[in-house]
Amino acid sequence: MTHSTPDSEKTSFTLVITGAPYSSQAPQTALSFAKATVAAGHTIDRVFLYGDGVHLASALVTAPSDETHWPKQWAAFLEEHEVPGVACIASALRRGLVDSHEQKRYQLGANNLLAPFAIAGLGEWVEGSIKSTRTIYFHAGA
Amino acid sequence: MTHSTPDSEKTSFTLVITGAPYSSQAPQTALSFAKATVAAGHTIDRVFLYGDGVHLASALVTAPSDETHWPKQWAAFLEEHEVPGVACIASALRRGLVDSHEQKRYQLGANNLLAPFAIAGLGEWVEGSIKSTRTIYFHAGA
Amino acid sequence: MNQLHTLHILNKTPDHPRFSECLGTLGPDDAVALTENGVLGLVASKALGLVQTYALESDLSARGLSDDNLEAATIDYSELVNLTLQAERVISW
Amino acid sequence: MNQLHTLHILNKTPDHPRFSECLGTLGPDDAVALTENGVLGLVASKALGLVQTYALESDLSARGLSDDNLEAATIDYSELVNLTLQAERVISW
Amino acid sequence: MGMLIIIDQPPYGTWAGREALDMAFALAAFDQPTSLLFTGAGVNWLRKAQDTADIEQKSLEKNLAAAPIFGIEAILADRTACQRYNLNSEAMIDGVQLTNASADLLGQYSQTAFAG
Amino acid sequence: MGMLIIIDQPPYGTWAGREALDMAFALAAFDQPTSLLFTGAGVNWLRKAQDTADIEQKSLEKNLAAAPIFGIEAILADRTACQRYNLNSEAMIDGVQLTNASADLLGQYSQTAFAG
Repeated sequence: MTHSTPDSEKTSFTLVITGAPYSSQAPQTALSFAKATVAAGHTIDRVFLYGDGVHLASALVTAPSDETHWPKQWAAFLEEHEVPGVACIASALRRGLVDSHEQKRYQLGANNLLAPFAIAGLGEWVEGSIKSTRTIYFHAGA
Repeated sequence: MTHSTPDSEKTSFTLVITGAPYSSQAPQTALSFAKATVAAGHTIDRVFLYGDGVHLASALVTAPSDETHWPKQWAAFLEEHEVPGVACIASALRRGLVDSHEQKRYQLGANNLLAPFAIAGLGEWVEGSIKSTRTIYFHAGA
Repeated sequence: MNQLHTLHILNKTPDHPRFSECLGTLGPDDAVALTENGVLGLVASKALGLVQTYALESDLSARGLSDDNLEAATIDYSELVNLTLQAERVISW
Repeated sequence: MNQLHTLHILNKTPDHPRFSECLGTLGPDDAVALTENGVLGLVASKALGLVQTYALESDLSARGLSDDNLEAATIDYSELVNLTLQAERVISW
Repeated sequence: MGMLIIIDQPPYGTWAGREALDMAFALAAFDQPTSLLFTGAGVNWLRKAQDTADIEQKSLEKNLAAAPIFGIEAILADRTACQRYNLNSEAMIDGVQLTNASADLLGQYSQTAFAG
Repeated sequence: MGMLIIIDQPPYGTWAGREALDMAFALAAFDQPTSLLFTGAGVNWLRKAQDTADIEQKSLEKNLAAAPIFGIEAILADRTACQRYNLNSEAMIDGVQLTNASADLLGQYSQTAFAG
């Protein structure tokens, strides 16, 4: 859990989003930050969705036609830059966000996880906070 | 929009829930209030979910085995007492909550609305706030 | 009949801006019903006690405050329902 | 190399309890980056200005504050990324 | 009488105020007498020249400007909150009435609600 | 060094503190040195005799009691916040160290995080 200095060979980030889209500004602030990160030549190791942030990975969001569709914007960014996007499994299950695996496991009527997001445990966050140069949190404001 | 006094013939409530389960205590406080309302012989005209409160109507929530499943608890209450439960359509679409009708309309891969909840516009809330003796709001705390 | 002018249902901690907004609009014939985290106002807020104050027993118990000597009448949900009908209007903060 | 000890990213309004919690933990070599509603601290908080303060230009503009004579250096996201790397640690409030 | 919708959160950082505005517009659409009260940090909705291009959200200043057209009776702002946020009349959009968020004010409305 | 997880919201009203505790337990499970700091209204987590039967939530007092077993190094509480919430040592659960949430304290940790 030691930090590299900025002049180290490879500077990398883990981004953690805990605020939901269309409720907080967190996902959009995080996306602007993420774009600036890759534009500066840094690596994003992983984007981790926690708490209400898991709603960003919903495949069923329909944004009004004159509003930005934040889940799709994020999904496109993750695909373009091959960044893993992970929703915390405990947060996701409680909030009704499931992939096909969890759908079967809990015998639910549907799944609603937007690709390329995946569902995984807090270990992914722990790993990010150990290995990345910086872990930056994007919480809901107020 | 005038209020009846408590001794009027029929005393009725509209309940509005704006806080999400597993994020705020609002749905559980509202359910305790609703149970006390019917126990006292009053009528609940309608339960209206607004903002983050629409997540209460998710059919895909999986609660940990040692935690209460608030969407199912609420659904059972609505069915037992034949109370309409309505999620605001604008709030619901933005937050990824859709019924089969909206699924078709927006060509989405699934639907996730828990019966007996329905999706409708703010007009349902306006009607409630006009006709019910009292409209009580349950917001997320902090 | 309606001695209670406005019932203020307050579920925010005393540190939340809406807690003080609520206190700033209390009239002499109003009452406050503390619910959820709002019951913490009984151990931290000095401005309560100017009007009739109620607190939900279940929320006090959950937060370890049920045995304290607090300046509020403890109520259950049935009494909260009654209060909303006795008041001319109800505001949920 | 690391003159900046801790960068505090603050996105809450000055009325939010976490705003004052943040201000209470500022050290002399720290800096504050105001984002989202945090930029409103520049028109309402008297406690800012004790440490180096930055504010996101896009959030200032959205809130009609970009032309004001504010006590903060305006930054874009690229500069915010740099600040997170210059600091020894980053705390998001 | 009529209904008072209160907005006490600033624009853009959260959706609560936006959804409160939708409630007010819905009431007005059903011909219910409706007013808006901005208080606390919510008074920052009333600042002129909001430029939201870079945060990719709709300008709420424009949304709010439509309030009289939709039939909202009054746009009220708490005087103390405006002072706290250094919002003087020059910086404020047109059509706002300064007032005090008080028991007297709330007593003029049959119902009062927040969006969240 | 190590990681400091801060809880500044009371239990039960929101899930933020609960999810912060899960973060701390996860770090400890991966053998990362981890401490918890309760500050602001969050110190109300530390009050004894929480009886949650009537609100149908798990007792977080019991969850927190497991912290040392899971390998959390220290449970810290801000002294000023405890005073504000009238939480004296008799009313407090065992094993809590009083401290001041200050630049010096935060400077002892390589990373500091909230759950939301």
